[in-house]
Amino acid sequence: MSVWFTSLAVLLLITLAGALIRVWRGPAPADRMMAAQLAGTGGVAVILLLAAATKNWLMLDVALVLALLAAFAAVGFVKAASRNGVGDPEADEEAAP
Amino acid sequence: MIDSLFDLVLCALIIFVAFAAVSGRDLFTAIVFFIVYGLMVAIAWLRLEAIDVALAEAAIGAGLTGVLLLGAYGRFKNIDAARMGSWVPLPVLIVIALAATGLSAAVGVVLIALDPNGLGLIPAVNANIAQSGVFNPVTAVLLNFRAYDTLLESIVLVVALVGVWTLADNSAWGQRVGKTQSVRANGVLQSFGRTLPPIGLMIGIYFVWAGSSQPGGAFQGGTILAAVGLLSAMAGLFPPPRVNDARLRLSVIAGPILFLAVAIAGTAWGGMFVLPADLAYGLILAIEIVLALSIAITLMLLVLGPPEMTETPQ
Amino acid sequence: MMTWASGWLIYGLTGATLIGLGLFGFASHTNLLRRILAFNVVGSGIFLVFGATGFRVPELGADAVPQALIITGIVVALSATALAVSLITRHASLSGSATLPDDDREDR
Amino acid sequence: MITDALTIVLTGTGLIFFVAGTVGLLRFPDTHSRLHALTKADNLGLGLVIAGLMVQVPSPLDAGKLVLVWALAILAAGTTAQLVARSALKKGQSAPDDEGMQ
Repeated sequence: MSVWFTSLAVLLLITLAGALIRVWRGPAPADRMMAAQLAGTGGVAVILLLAAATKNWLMLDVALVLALLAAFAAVGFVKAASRNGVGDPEADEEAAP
Repeated sequence: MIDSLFDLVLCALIIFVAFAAVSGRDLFTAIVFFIVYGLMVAIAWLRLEAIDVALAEAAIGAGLTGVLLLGAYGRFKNIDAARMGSWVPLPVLIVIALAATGLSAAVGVVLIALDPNGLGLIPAVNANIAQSGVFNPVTAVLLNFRAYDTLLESIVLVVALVGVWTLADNSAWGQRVGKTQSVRANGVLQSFGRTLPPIGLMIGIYFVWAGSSQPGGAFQGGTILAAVGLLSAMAGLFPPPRVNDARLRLSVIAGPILFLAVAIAGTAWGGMFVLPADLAYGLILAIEIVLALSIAITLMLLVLGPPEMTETPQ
Repeated sequence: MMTWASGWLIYGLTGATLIGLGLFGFASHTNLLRRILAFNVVGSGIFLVFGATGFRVPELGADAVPQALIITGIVVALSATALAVSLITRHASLSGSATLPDDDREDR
Repeated sequence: MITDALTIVLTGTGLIFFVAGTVGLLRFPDTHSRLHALTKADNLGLGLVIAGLMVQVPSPLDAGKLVLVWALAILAAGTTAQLVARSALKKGQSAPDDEGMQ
């Protein structure tokens, strides 16, 4: 089973590399951000598979942290992209009908 | 075999992502790659069986540093393109590339020359772990064997915060830290900011508590608590504190002060930081809890930046 | 020759590469935010080299001393980064430039 | 034996969803359709991997952590997609997409 899990993790890493091509190419900032989000979810899956492959289940804690903070970059992104740098897209929609 | 393949693919990815982060076409792309980079490095730490480090890297690399850099990016929006900087001239670039390659090669040669069976300080830690009061060797090193480092680090955090605050404009002094966040009431962001903190709080406290026997501790837990506080602030759920709030300042220095007090009390047993084995567990736990709180608040304030409120939040 | 296949050396050499990449990035951009970012790459490269040396004998697990020092280092790196970012945004808001005066293209 | 077979099927299918999400991300023509494709695929992929591992973990605490990871990932994906899509929509109306800063 360990070999199966590690092989899956390798394939998943290669898939992530595909997502990173979209981060590189863009073109919109939103594209880059969403591709990074996919890389984040994939990274969580890689960690889960590593935990299963090594039977070191304490690694789940790291996956937990990454899942908890998965949306942080996106929140930072929409803040930076909003008009005043500290708003959110919805507040902007209200302010500029 | 398959393990080596995994290591090679992961390392190739790390190097590619790092390359993209330092030489990406524009600043935003570079920042996004840097966030992905933190994730990849966290996986590398797991492969080196350093779960404690992976936790810290995941919380800081994927959480706080990304928000910090994206926040700075947002403030650069009004700068015209001509003043956003560029590459240095090509001849200089070539010299730098050669120097950097040489440095990498030198470090690589040193690594290869290293005794492949070197044990480092593993025997020393194992021999003394029973006296440390905790079962997680990393926590034992952080809060007992090398407590000096940790104490100084907690002071570095306070000094960095003082540094950030001194950059405030005179007119903003006494105001709330950071900028006024404008968020639509009960919108997506605010709902998310309400849902996540209870879970994050639970996870952060779990890490602080678990740190004595398994990966976790004041830094890992404190960083997660900082991230949770930061999210609540960015979601406009509570107004950021004022810089001259006495309780805020007290909570920033409480951790270092308790730590220092315990260190000095150690002189009664024979020297700075000498923790008697039977009291060590209780002392370490007390330091961990207070320190985690101070670290959480300090890191949150560091990311929010100096006070620059222009209006009072409603 | 077995050492070439061992995990710690792969990660150590990756760390060495990251140090060089980060140094290159640090010196090759005039944009200050990009310099901070590159500096963080140097830092994590050093951490990786250090951490890898603590994992030379996998049967014994990872050395706790490098791990503890690296955790300290990661947190210090974040606080230094936060201070630098504050300095840069302040500089940018006062001067309208994301670079140091000597590097400003308009000044040349 | 049966649990191992179940794990292999579930985690393997999970990988296929990750691959599908990445292909969508690379092949779809515009920002919003890419967003649409990927938020579904990667969460299903992660969900299947987690389902496959649920039968492998030794303790209920670890199983709880797995469930929590999935719940957090779904929450994060939903929030991210909403916020980024709105932000991109706004950008699309007011300015060209590719406004790189350097």
